Amino acid sequence: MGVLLNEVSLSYPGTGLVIDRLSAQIEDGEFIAVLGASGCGKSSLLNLIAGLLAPTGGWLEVPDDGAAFMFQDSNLLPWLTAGENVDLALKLAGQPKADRPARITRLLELVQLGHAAHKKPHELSGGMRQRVALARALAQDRQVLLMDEPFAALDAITRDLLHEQLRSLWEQTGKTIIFVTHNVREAIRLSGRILVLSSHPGRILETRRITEDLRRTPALAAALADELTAILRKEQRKHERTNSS
Amino acid sequence: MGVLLNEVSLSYPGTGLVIDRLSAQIEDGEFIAVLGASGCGKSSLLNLIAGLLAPTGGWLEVPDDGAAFMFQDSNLLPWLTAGENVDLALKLAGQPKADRPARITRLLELVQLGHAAHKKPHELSGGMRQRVALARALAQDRQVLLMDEPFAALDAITRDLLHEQLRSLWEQTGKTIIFVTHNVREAIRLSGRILVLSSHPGRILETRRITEDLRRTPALAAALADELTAILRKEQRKHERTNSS
Amino acid sequence: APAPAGGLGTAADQGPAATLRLGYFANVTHAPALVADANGYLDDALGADGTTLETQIFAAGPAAIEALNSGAIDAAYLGPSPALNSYLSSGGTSLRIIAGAASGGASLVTTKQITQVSQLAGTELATPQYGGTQDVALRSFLRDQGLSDAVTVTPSSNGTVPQLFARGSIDGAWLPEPHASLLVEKYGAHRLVDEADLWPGGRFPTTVLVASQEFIAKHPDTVRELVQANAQAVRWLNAAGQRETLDTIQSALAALGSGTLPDAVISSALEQVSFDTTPLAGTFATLVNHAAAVGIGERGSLEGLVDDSFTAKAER
Amino acid sequence: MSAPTQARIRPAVPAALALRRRGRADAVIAPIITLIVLVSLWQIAAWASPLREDLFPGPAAVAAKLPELLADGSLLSAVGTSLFRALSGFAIAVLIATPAALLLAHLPLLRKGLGPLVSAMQVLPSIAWVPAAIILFGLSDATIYTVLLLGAIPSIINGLLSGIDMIPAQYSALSRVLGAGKRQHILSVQLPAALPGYVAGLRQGWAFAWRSLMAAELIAVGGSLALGVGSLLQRGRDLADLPLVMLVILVILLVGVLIELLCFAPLERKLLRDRGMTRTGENHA
Amino acid sequence: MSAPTQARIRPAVPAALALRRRGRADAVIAPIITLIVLVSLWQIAAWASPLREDLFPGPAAVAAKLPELLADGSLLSAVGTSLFRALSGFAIAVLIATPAALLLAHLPLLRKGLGPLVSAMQVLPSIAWVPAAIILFGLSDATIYTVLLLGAIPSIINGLLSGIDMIPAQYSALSRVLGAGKRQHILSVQLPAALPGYVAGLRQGWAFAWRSLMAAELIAVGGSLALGVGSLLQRGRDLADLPLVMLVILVILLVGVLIELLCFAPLERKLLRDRGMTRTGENHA
Ligand SMILES: Nc1ncnc2c1ncn2[C@@H]1O[C@H](COP(=O)(O)OP(=O)(O)OP(=O)(O)O)[C@@H](O)[C@H]1O
Ligand SMILES: Nc1ncnc2c1ncn2[C@@H]1O[C@H](COP(=O)(O)OP(=O)(O)OP(=O)(O)O)[C@@H](O)[C@H]1O
Ligand SMILES: [Mg+2]
Ligand SMILES: [Mg+2]
Repeated sequence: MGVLLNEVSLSYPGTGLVIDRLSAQIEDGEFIAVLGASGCGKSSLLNLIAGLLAPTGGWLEVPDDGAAFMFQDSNLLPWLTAGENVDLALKLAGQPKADRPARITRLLELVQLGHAAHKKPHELSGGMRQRVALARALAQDRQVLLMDEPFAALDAITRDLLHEQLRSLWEQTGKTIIFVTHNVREAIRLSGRILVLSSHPGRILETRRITEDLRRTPALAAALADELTAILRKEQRKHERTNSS
Repeated sequence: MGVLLNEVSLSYPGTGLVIDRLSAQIEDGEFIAVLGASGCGKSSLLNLIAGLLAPTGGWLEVPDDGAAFMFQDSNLLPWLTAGENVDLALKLAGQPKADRPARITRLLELVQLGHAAHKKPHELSGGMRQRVALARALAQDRQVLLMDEPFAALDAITRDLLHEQLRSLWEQTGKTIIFVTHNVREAIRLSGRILVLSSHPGRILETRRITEDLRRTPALAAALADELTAILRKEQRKHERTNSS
Repeated sequence: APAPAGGLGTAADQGPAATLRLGYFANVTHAPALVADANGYLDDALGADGTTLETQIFAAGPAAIEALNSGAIDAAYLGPSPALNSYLSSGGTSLRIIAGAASGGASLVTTKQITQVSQLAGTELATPQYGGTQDVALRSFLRDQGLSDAVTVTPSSNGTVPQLFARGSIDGAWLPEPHASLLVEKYGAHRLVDEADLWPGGRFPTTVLVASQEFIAKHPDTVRELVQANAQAVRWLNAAGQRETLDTIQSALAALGSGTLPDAVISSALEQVSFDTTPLAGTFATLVNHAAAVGIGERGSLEGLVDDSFTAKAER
Repeated sequence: MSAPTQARIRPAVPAALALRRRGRADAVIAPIITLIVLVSLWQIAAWASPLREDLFPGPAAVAAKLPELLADGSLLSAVGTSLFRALSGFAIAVLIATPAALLLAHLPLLRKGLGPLVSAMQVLPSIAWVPAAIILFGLSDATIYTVLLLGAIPSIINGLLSGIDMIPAQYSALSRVLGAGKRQHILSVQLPAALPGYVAGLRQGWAFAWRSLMAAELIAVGGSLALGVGSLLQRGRDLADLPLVMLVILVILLVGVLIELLCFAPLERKLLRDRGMTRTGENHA
Repeated sequence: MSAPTQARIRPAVPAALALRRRGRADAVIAPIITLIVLVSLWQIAAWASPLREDLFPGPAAVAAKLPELLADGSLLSAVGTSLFRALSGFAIAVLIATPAALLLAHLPLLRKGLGPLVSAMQVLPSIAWVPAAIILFGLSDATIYTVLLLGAIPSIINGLLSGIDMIPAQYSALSRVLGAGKRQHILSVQLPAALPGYVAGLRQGWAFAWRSLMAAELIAVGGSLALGVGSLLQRGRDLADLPLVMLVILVILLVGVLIELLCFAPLERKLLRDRGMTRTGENHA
């Protein structure tokens, strides 16, 4: 029930390779973070795994009931309220009608939006929209959960809160979670493994396992964060040189 | 040429007060960061200063040629390429036609997107769109520059790069910059003063000046970051209590 | 001649007009117009004064009246009904009838099963147009026969009637030529009533020549030449042989792009119609009374409707 | 360049409130003022015009016609007949066109094959259908409805199709991710997302329906068929009765204005509000 | 529930490429196949039908009519005349309706006052204008153009208005922030943003223009007015010449299909592509 990528390549019409022969095995129940420079192909990778894009080379194996996906932009339906947006996911996941109102309330409270269920997306702030999208992704209740920078628009406090919620949800349900982030600390704090992508084309540059030990030891975590940042910076430099030459 | 807010209040139809009698004086050439919980009214505040919303109470004084504004969502026009989006801002700012191509290239290179000038917004990644929006905001060349979480979708490396660019631009031009961020470190690193907003309703909870000394001393900066985070956390807690009671 | 009765500002005689704009239908009942145009009578008569001719082809009376009212045309061949309507509703200021053209040529054609007028009870009969000449004729005929309430009258366009008849939706229709003949020749109808039998002397107007009062006042000479050409065409029609008439009319229709009816229909139609320059002024009051009696249009003075001064001169 | 000065921004609330109140009143008063202005212009034109009164009747002459038509009930019954036909026909057209448009949207080959034909059918004048309809149905309501439906359906199909074409791609991605079946995708995402464009199409479809009805009523009259507004209009032309023609035109305009003000405008307003937009010329909220 | 299994996703490229190639071919082949199917159905219906041949002519009878009409040039010249009138009239209508719609969009009071009237005018059948147009302009091309313009303009105005209404509010905010003047806002933001809705409105406007033209061409033929397709249609009806009627219908449909395939479809495709969308039934890029 994991995800298997085998030499997967992707290009858009008129672009060069965006992802180049990327292989990876993601086990069932793993919590994976994906790091990489802006525009390196992280969202494209999630789109491949969600089945929204087909690879232009290689193949991948995903659970055939698909994956829950929290998009980079919140992608709420503007004619539905926050609650109704979550409800739609529950309905399409086949939840019985009677259970739904209670679940909607629970999910919105989880993302600190219990009071905003009746608001339309255009009446919400950017961070509130992102949290509704998070609630909707959780409502889908699939084994695989893909998240594209789920906390980018949130303040540190709310983010901390949601980190905890997500960790405990993962521990309780054993979901396979693949999430894209720009925040190295966030990656270390949450995930069990970090994939670092290179850009132009996107390949796996580095894979790091995060042990519980490392997570608990601030010094080790900080060192890893510095190391990963250095890797990313080196990659970006290399790229700048290639570009300007 | 600064911005003066005098007991400014704001409410949307059907909401309570979003901003409550907020007063502040922002000097010409200041670099101000605004921190606050998600949904506390930061974007609304910038909209007030940009003149896109009228206050429901109090008054404010802004330069009457308006302010450059980088929106929280990138808000690019989908039928224009990245370059054309920047060009539109230049054109409407009255730049002569002959100078524009060179300036577009310069601005896009500034945000590391020299190669993407011909791409349409739907062909760009989330972070790339945000950077085009940044280039467009800089193209406006107004004395006051408002930025709503300008780096939220960017990876650490790109963000660092753009931090430097923004600082040196500010030093060279002496613009008044007001920017909203969720990243306390970013606020300390860039700004000369930090405003912390409370939520429901939004008021100024705390104002901190950042000296060059403090910025240069990691220990001091870290201590301030912790302090500000604590303030934000306390505010959020208080709020949770009020909510659940 | 009656004095011009006003209208769009009365003007004195301004001599021959530079152009005469004449409207008519591409139809057998307008044969005098077709012949006068095709045989060059109009060009000859008008050409003497340097007047040029412009013709305009209409499909229906109301459109021709609208054109006449707007000054888009100066004179037109028309059924008497639209002419009367226009004269009455304008309070006697719009037009005058300056000559007759055709008479006869309207019949009630029905399915073969209906052989007597009494069998009409419970049937549905069509006419070409609500309030048109044949519509009034049928309604007042039914009224005279006491069948008003027993028969449904269905105004439909000339083109629709054959379709309705062929699919059995209607049992007959009161139609002008060549449409009556078309139903007889191609759709198996038969002539139950010839309208001529209902009129004293068997004569009733089918087509008249009208001109706007303003034009008559300004260019009496041109009007006279028009009436002369009309008379010449009528004489030719009455003198020519059957074959010759048929060929002339078919080729004139074809030149107007309308020559799609078979010879049999056209010649049968020609037998029904006669051509005459007298406008049969005596029948107009009866027509108005018929119409008013069946609740269509209004009564009013017909004083000054017919201006026969030109016919008189033309005959001379 | 002169140094820019400061501008002071003050509350817009009292003004906005006033505006909003005035906005509501405007929605009623503006059309009435328009009406008064237009009628006055018409009366002045009628006085000033050199045309005979029967060719260019003024408002008074037309108004004088009204009691007569009201007295024998022919006007009201004609309006009732036409309105009933138009509304029921339009409803049927919507019921046929909506699934047809969805079918075209979901079957690429069908859309390639029939799409251009649908657009071409929109261009075909209604009277072109009349001979065929009469041969099939004679002088019955079926003929009238056939002509009306053939006029309205292609337009509604095209309206819905362009509404669907303009749906952002991300909504389809969302509905795939949420695991929506085709039916669920259509009902929960595609139709609501296409709704604003669809309503614009419906408005045009209504116009086509009504005009086609008028065309049908010109030709199919009498017999067992009830008299409609179209027949009344044609009667006015046949009898060279311009006051009657004008009266019928005014009645049609009135019906059009009422349908717009009572159906389409509120519907559109609601849809746009739901999505955080406003019709231009209306105050937010 | 049974345990979900894994699905293997393989490249869609070769298939997609094939699809794309097939897509291009389809755009030509699909309408042709449709045509063949429809003509065959028509022929079968004609054989099977109990109606007389002149009431329900088959394709052969209609085709037999063609040489005659082509020989005397009347068909081609009628199509040419009508097409010229329709295209030039439509162009004028666009030039008038576009600024009118912008005016209505920017003057709230005007929109409140005239908006419903514009919608009502759309509903008014074209022949209602004929008497008035004839009185004003006589039997001239001006009359025909008047009727055509009055038919097309309201529809284009409504199309552009709904396009403008659907513009996301954030674009207006952007253009204010960029300091755009009213003219710049309209040209650089409002018109391009409203374009997809506008083109949908133009398609309907074109349909209205063509239909109104047909109605106008019924009034008179010959003389100073060149013969148009509408007159030809009327002639066919008057003489109960159904093959002619059918032929004219086919010609109108052909013109409609060509205008759609050569103008509106490519225009719409380009607009949607520019914005990262596709018409349903077309392959991405
Ligand atoms: N158009 C609107 N109508 C009604 N309420 C609104 C509207 N816009 C914003 N709000 C409300 O105002 C409050 C403040 O919103 P704002 O967008 O200013 O927050 P923010 O501080 O920018 O949050 P974030 O960090 O999440 O972007 C929120 O509670 C939001 O629900
Ligand atoms: N529809 C498309 N058409 C063409 N190019 C595209 C398209 N979508 C993405 N790209 C290109 O593919 C590359 C990767 O994009 P992607 O969105 O996967 O980046 P990302 O890693 O998610 O970046 P970010 O962190 O900024 O969101 C970019 O260079 C982008 O320009
Ligand atoms: Mg991305
Ligand atoms: Mg915000």
